[in-house]
Amino acid sequence: MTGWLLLMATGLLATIAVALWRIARGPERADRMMSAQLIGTGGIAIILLLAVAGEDWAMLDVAIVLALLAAVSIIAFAKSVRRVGTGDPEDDDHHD
Amino acid sequence: MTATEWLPFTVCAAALIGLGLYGLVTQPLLLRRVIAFNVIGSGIFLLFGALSGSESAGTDPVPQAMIITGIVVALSATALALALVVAHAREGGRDP
Amino acid sequence: MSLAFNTLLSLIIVAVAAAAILGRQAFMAVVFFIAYGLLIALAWLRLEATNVALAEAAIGAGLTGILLLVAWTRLRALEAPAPSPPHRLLQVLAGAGAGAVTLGLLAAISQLPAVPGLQRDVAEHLPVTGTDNPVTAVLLNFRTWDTLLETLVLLAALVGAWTLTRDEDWPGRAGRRHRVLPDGVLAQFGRVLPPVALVVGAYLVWVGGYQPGGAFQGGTVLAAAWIVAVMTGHLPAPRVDDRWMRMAVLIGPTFFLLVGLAGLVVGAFLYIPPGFAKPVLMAIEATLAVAIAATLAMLVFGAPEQGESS
Amino acid sequence: MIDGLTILLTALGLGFFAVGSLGLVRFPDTASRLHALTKADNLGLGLVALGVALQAPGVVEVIKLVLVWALALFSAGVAAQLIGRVAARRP
Repeated sequence: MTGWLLLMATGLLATIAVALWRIARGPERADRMMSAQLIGTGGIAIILLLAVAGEDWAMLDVAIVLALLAAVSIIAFAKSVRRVGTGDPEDDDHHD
Repeated sequence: MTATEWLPFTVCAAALIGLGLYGLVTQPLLLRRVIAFNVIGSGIFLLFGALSGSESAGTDPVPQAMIITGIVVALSATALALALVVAHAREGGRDP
Repeated sequence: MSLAFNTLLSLIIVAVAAAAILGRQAFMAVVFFIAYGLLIALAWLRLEATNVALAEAAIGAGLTGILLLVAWTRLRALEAPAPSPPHRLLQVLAGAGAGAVTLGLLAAISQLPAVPGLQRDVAEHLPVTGTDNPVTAVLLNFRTWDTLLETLVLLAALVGAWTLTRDEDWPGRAGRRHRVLPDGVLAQFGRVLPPVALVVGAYLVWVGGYQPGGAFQGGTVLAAAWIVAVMTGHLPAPRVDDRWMRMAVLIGPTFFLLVGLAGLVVGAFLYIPPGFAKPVLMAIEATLAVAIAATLAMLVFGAPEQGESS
Repeated sequence: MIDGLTILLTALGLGFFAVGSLGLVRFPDTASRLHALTKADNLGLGLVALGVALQAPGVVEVIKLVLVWALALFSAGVAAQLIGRVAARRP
């Protein structure tokens, strides 16, 4: 079982490596940020597998923290879309 | 956990320190020098952590605590450095 | 299988670091660094250091990435002139020097004698420290000096960032004013996330007493709650001369110093008598978490710049 | 029996992640990559979390797993909307 879980975790690492290629490639900033998000989700899945494999359930807290802070960095990214950096990407009335 | 299984992280940490040093010296953009500085820092932490494990008695909490302290100090330095980079650009300064 | 996983992870970490350092675009470097922090957190889990993984996930991957994104946005708006790349010779020399450092480190490591760690000593004295988490015991009892000075470093960084304020902006609200559509997706996000972060942050501070967690990890998540509330326009950032904010920032180091001075009465500076250790440590954890949350959030908000945003 | 289910679910989860990252590489434009990605990786995480939940020693761990997945789903949904707008309106 442990071997299987680690095998799955290694497979997830490989998918992360693929997403890294898209960060490098772009072309849009949205592509790069999206790939970072896939890496985040994949990393969280790896942590869940490692928690079972190592029977160390405190690792789940690391997964929660990562999921929370990934959400915060998405807000920071959404802010960075406009040059001003403090607005709302949905706000079409205030072009800058 | 055997020493062999941690060996990749030891090599990885040494490589990170070298990479970070190279970036710190050659990178013309100040923002990216801050990133290089952080890579050096995490490389040093990783080296410390990877070397502190032993086969029998489990992990050593003293390096762990010192690394957590180091992570917080690195964040403080990063926050101040980024504030300086932004202030430098605000005053119209060219990067050196 | 374990070795294969660790090897692949190490390779990916080095590749990501190289991309963040050597690539051309600044934004790409920032995104790579965010991914890098996550991968380093995974490495800490493999090194059986869950406490460090938590700190790295919250601080290294999370907050540092947010600071970089915010700084990148500011720099783009300021349109700083592009610097010229360094001389070819410097690149070659730096490459040779960096390579020598890496190889030298590896050579030195291979010569290291195997020494037993301090885990046995820590385990032996754990009962008198007032906590069951050995890392918390080291941070708040065995090596209290480190932790006290660390909180002062955080404070110094905040003061340093504030000194960069222009005269006409002082003392205003921290950072710039955020403007968000009241019923947009971003505002919705800002309603859901802070309560969850508050609960998770408080939980992490609490469990730091007996399992991975603690004031630094929990405080960072609490800071995230505040940062989200401000960035999504639900709360204004506090003024830099706000009394409550300043009390929150100072309560951690102040309480810590008071404990240290009280220790002087019964023995030595920062000595915590075993009988009082548990309540004292819990109080230190709680006050530190509040101070860390406030300081980190203020560092992300930045020095007052409200004049520009209108 | 339960172990078998965990093996099946984690394998399925990995499959979805693989499909997601394949889409990230193969699809021609930002908008379609966004679509492929947000669905595939969150389904993948859900399946892995389900497989892991079967091995959980207590209710607390299951609650944490649900929280992790809910957070990931929620922020992926929001990110898809916000990033989608950015992709739709190239500056």
